[in-house]
Amino acid sequence: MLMKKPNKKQLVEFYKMMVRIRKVEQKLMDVFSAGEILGFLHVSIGQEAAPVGVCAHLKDADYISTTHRGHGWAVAKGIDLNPAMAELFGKKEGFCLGRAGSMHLADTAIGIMGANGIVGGGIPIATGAAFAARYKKTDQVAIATFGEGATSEGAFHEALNFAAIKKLPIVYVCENNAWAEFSPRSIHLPIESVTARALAYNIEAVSVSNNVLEIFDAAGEAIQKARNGGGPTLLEVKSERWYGHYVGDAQQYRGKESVAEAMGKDCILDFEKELIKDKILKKQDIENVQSLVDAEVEDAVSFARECSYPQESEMLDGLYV
Amino acid sequence: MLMKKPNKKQLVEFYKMMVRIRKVEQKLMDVFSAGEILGFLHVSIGQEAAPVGVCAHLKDADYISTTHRGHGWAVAKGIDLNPAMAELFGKKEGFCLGRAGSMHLADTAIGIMGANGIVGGGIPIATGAAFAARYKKTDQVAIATFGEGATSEGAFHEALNFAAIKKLPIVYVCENNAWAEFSPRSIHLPIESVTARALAYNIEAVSVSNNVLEIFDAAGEAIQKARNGGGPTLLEVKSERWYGHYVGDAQQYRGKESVAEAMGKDCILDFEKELIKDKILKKQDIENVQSLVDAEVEDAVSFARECSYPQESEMLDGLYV
Amino acid sequence: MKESRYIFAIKEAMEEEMEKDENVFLIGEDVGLAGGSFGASRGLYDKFGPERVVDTPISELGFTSIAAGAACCGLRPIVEIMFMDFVTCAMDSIVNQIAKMRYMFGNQNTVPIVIRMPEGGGLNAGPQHSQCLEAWFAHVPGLKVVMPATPYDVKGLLKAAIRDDNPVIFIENKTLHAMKGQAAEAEEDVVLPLGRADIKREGKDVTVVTASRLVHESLKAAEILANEGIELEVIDLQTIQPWDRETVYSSIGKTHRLVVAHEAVKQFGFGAEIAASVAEELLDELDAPIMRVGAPFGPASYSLEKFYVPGAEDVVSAVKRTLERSF
Amino acid sequence: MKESRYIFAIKEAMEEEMEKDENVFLIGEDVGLAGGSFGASRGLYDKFGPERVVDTPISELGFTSIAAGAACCGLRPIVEIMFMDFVTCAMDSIVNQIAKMRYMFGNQNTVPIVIRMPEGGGLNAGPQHSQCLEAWFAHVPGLKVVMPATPYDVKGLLKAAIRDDNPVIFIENKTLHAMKGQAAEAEEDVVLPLGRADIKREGKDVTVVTASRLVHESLKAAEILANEGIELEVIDLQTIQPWDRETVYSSIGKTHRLVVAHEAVKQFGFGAEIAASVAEELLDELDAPIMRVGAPFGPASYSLEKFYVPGAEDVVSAVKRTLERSF
Ligand SMILES: Cc1ncc(C[n+]2csc(CCOP(=O)(O)OP(=O)(O)O)c2C)c(N)n1
Ligand SMILES: Cc1ncc(C[n+]2csc(CCOP(=O)(O)OP(=O)(O)O)c2C)c(N)n1
Ligand SMILES: [Mg+2]
Ligand SMILES: [Mg+2]
Repeated sequence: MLMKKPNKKQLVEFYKMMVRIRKVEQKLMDVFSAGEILGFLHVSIGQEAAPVGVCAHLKDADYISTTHRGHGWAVAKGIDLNPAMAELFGKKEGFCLGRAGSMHLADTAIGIMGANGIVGGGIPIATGAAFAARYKKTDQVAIATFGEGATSEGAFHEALNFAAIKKLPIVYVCENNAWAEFSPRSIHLPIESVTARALAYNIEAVSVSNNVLEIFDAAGEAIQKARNGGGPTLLEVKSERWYGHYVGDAQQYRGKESVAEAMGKDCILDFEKELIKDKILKKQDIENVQSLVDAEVEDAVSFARECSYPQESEMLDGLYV
Repeated sequence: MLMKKPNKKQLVEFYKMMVRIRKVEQKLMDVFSAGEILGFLHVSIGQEAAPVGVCAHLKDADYISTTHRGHGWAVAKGIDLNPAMAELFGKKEGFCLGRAGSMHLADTAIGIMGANGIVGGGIPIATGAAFAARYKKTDQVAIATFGEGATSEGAFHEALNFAAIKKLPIVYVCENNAWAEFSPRSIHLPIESVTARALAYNIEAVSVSNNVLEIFDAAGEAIQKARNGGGPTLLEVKSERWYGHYVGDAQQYRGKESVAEAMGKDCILDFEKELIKDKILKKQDIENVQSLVDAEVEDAVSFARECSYPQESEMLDGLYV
Repeated sequence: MKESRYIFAIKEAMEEEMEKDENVFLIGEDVGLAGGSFGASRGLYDKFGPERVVDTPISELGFTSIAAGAACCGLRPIVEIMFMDFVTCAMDSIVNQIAKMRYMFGNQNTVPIVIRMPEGGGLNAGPQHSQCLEAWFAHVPGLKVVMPATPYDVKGLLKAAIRDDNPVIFIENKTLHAMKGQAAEAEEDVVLPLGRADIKREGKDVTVVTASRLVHESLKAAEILANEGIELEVIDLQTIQPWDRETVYSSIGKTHRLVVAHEAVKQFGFGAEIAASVAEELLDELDAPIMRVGAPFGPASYSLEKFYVPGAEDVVSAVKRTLERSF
Repeated sequence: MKESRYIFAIKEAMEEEMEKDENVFLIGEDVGLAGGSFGASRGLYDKFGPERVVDTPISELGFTSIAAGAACCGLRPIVEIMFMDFVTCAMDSIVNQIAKMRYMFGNQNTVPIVIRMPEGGGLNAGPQHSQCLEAWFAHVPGLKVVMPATPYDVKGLLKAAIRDDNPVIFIENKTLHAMKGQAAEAEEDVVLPLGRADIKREGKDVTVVTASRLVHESLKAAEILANEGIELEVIDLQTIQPWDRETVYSSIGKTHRLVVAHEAVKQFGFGAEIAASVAEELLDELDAPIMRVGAPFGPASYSLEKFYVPGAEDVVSAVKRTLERSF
């Protein structure tokens, strides 16, 4: 099945989206370090290509489940930055009333089912969304995102097995960033590529590099197959984790070279170069995108700062319907 | 690696062991139906080849974890029939003080770690035994036995992944008898053979038919590899479940032809024919084996009947050390 | 009223709700083709087909979370966990996901899911097939926990649970499955409220708070004690989270004596919460120590089950202790 | 006595026991190379190597049962579950296997395993990273449950847990990890008994039974109330299964007033068992209702944690209620 190549407008949109993710997270690192936000903050800097390449094929009605490292996916799925930022600040105007913060960010109105603090926890949940889509005979698809570390959890196994047997409309997107917390890939995987896991379920698998267009193509095929009743696919994206597991983790367990090597691979810069080479963007356009996104992010942070914290009296509101 | 072929004495021993398993379970069906034993009783009639072919390579010090359908494995590993039968009768002289019955039969002195009532539950436990063997630098191996239904549990996945990464001395023996309770294989497996599951962990897998010599060969290689530090193997045995999931299950969910087909494949009769053809056994020898085993089983049942039930006052004895 | 078996009442409740609402579906091991390990869904597969009566691989964690995901997307799953003991495999799904999905996402969605499971002894099936673990779930905010005692109740409560927009842990008892009793006529559509206790027998001397199988044992105890002139008030909680304080407290206001009885191990069981609440909020009403009835602190065993599970005689002796030791 | 941090005392206990007994090993996620997510095993990997400080894939169920299997074969594993919340993934292993392996196999083997896990709030980490679930384990026969409050205690109790031949659930508290306090000298080899409570402060007016972080909050409450002339007796249970009835009951015999305090959600928490036992066995000694302190009945949330976790002021107000409402 041949996918349509993205047009110029789309390419620019991809670029802008990747920059948006990057800048949101850079800003988050700042405000976290300044103590304005609390809890755990896991950034996905270096991994922006995957959410953008995948979500470009999704409609609002499609579902995604994300992880602790899920900002990029929420942004790419189209989350409104202001209430999203308010949530990250723990404010009541946030999507989740300030209860979720970074680790559980959700906007179910546009199919963002919720980030999960349990490794692997979201994989069967997205599978359930795919089940619901099939049950209701819609053309919705679901995307489960997770890291390579998560593929060792029983939840991964049980979900993929079920999806394969039922041929559910879902794409499992594994962002293989070579690290799970403080442990290298070799602790988790006895295989070269996560795609080998798919053989256990007789589902198709494909591995792509951290290139947004490659991801876009592979995801496009998988999503189209899912929509057409062709069942699940496992899509591995080999990406890079630039920073620590969470903000504040100095990566002492990881050699300096490994960090430098990861940072040497910048999916945004690579794409920028391609776009310039192909004359799709000019230096000036790039500056425009950057300042536009900077402004968006600043706006969101200002919005979030002006919001208020939930009151103690609201703590249990709506716990039961 | 070329395995030694079994000699004549061994062949006769295999036959006798298979008959022993069969007769023990036939007797159990009788006494269960007569109400002499209670709870759940899952027989493995039709599947006698696997435990015999595998356990022929094991020493007392080697470990096995078994399932709800585990009598055959306990017998093949060398369990003393009298206290085993007492246990099945729930008597205090049983290996487990009558607390275990069929579903949890154990004799840890000869490495029978205990049958498990949780599907998949024993797989990581046997993996832990293999870990211990490696830790202590012994040449022990561990065998985890389970059905094809169990391969859908997260416990299976997590255990095999760990064993593969650590190259533990273990053989995973899946008795694929086409049924898990009342559900056919297709409910559980999106793959033709359970061996495909092994690809997810980069471990070797081999599938054999319900023939004791084939099983003996394949198990021999896998066990030798494990003892030599070569890591785990997944061994699938395609066997047949003649009777219901438990005694009392009339298999109404299963077509009569399917039952007849299964019963048409008798791993004991097939082996008997081979032995006769190869002039290893004569008709008379066979009759001798049968009556010898009959006597053993009768003895065990008489022993069990004479034993006594535990007292209420002993109920919590030894709960804590 | 007609007579029905408890297990059949479960089937009827599911069937009627599935007829009424096409978003209701059943999922679990052997629930479809085979009609359920205990026969709860017999006939439903033929009637509603494999899309709505969904057989799964043996994967409690997976299919419970799959159902949860479906519940977030507009469906109303009924999950069957074959034995309550196996819910240990699905705890992450229930506790970290299902119980919290509504709250932690700021009330964006509801999670209308019912998770059915039979608990308790009765089959001599040993330590991994006889547990009563309801206290765990009652300790987890976001869940409701229901434990019906009769065919009539199980149908009305299951229908209510299916219509409830909150996640409900719905606990059956294996020995009750075969029990016959009065049941609502099909056309009646009886839906019983969650969170409300039912006074199964009125009495003035001692209040017995209980649920599930122990309701029947307590009623037997009441018969026995009635011969001695002691009148028990037997309160069937029906729902243990949230539990009906009002009914319990007003009964204690009358009897001034309390026994709490359940099949689960006594220590740290749901009886502890009832007793502790009374000791906190109603201590001055008590004329005697609060006695609890539960299984002894050990695993069930294959051959000692009959000594292990608590019965009417345990309730009788607890009641007598509240009468002896009054102060 | 020297000063030490709680987290360092944990490390010392593991290190000393690993030195003493080569069968002791540590297994869990990031415990090796990285020295543990909270730093509990810092340095142990370098000292004992990857065979005895075992990094695992993210697979709580798998590695807990693997450790259990090893425990049945002569080893003495210490399992680290990174956050107590993740133990939901390993419940089958702990409840159906580890707790029952000795009993159901007729005492053939022992299962000497320690499962360490940090619980509670303090990191604003939200609903899936802040839970206190000890009551679940205390309800499961076959397990011991330990919850140390100080650097001194955590070392002595962990050493005891490692030497104990029963499975022990060993619950740390995240806010205590960084706490400094008196600690035993290394050469002392202090081993504290499991199942014994420790009176952290003597007093005659009200008994406060507590454990883990709430010990410190209760001691703060005692300071505050001392200014008002109220003397609290603060009992640190240390082990909640089995718990030290004798110490608790004899204190109540003196004070006649009881408050039970823990960080877990109040309802169905371990406080319920203590309160219920007293209401059953010692009711006549009470001069006031038994008050319980615990978190409100809801999940923890990201931005309301400070209102959620109970503290000294909650203990103070519970104590005051026992003094007001006496009868
Ligand atoms: C069940 C569970 N176990 C452990 C953790 C702790 N933990 C959080 S993130 C993480 C590593 C995840 O690695 P991976 O899946 O590769 O995702 P990445 O962080 O690389 O995006 C771990 C172990 C958790 N949150 N949940
Ligand atoms: C965790 C768990 N889930 C479900 C069951 C109920 N159960 C017992 S045996 C069985 C089928 C097992 O099938 P398979 O693994 O193929 O083994 P077989 O019975 O065919 O030997 C099921 C579902 C269980 N005992 N434990
Ligand atoms: Mg990763
Ligand atoms: Mg099978």
